[in-house]
Amino acid sequence: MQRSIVLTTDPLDVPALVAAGSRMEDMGAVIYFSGVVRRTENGISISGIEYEAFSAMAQHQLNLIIDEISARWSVGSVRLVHRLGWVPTNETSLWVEVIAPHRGESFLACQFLIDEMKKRVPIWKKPI
Amino acid sequence: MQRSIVLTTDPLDVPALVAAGSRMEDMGAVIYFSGVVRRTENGISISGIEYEAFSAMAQHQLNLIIDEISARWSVGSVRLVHRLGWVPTNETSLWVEVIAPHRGESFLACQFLIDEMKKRVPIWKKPI
Amino acid sequence: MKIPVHFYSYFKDITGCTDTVIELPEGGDIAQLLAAACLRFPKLHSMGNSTLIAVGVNYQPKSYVLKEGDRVSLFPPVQGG
Amino acid sequence: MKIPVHFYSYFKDITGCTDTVIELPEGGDIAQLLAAACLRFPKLHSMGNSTLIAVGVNYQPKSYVLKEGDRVSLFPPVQGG
Repeated sequence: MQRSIVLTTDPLDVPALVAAGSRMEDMGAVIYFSGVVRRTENGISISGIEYEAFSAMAQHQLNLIIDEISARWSVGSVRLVHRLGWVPTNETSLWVEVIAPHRGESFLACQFLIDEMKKRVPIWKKPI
Repeated sequence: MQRSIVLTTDPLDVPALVAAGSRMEDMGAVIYFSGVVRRTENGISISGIEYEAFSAMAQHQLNLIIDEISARWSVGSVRLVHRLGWVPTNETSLWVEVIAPHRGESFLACQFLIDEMKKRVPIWKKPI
Repeated sequence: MKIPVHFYSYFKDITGCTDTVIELPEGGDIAQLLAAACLRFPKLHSMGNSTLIAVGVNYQPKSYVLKEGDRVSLFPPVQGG
Repeated sequence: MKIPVHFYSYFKDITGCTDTVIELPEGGDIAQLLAAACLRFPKLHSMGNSTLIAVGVNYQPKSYVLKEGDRVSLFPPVQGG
């Protein structure tokens, strides 16, 4: 299985990420998910979110989650990019690509990746 | 809610579809799903799929499904493009964009759209 | 009344045509139209309940009462995506 | 042995620092390290069980026995995405 994990303070160029997408033989389902910073956080108006990470551990924990994905589902590729530092509202903080032979697996794996990330990958956000 | 339904015999240019994506205020979750023609269908090697549609009814039924989505979930935009006619293996036959305030809604709405499409939208495939 | 009937997917192979016209008495319903179609195209009978039925762009049950100007479509289970 | 301890997110505000060093007897475990850290930074105590604990890049339970060279990280619940 292909995998890629990037933690970066650069803005995410989603069309470029899609255009550079994994080209894979005999994979029937491709999901891209983008998480975007909203104008409100817990009902309070914000101008953006400051993301902090313990990067080495975040990389390691994301790799463990992807190991679990590859043990549970037939998946051809997982790519994840998380932006760190200051992310203004309406900009993308998280981008995920999951490629699998079938749609069901691709949705399950994509949601598992994001759910588990939110539980155990050491990234924190501070709305400002 | 924004919506767009396109049935076309042209190849789908996914990066261009993403780049032309709906820009929406205060939407936290964007999903793109691509369905790609696989090399095998029910265990038999194929060179592609011929898609046929009853187009007027397909458009209408897709609109009914999107009406149901907008009644059930808070969703900002649904775009769907289905390619018809001959689609060779490893090319995209279906592309969907769902934009919602939150991730949970975006995944539910996207899966509902595709599940219901496969039940009631008059499009048929003939693997060749 | 004369009801145009259109076929899609392999129903075109089963019937050997893309469309036909079926004559029904006023007040005839889809069940009667299906019976007449099965007489004309015997292979259609074997499709049984897997036949999907639309009038215009909406699905309709067999009890739907047809009227002049209705356009009926008959087709097998759909499978887009 | 001297164990370096790093803080992340608002644990840096609570402790007023990004890292410290805590001295423990050989065979000391994370529970002992936490007790010593709470003595030095009393506000840390109020975080209770919401404190997450890693040694290196892996989560570890309070019973984990520390050894020379371990690097401990203490932080609040994560919330990426």
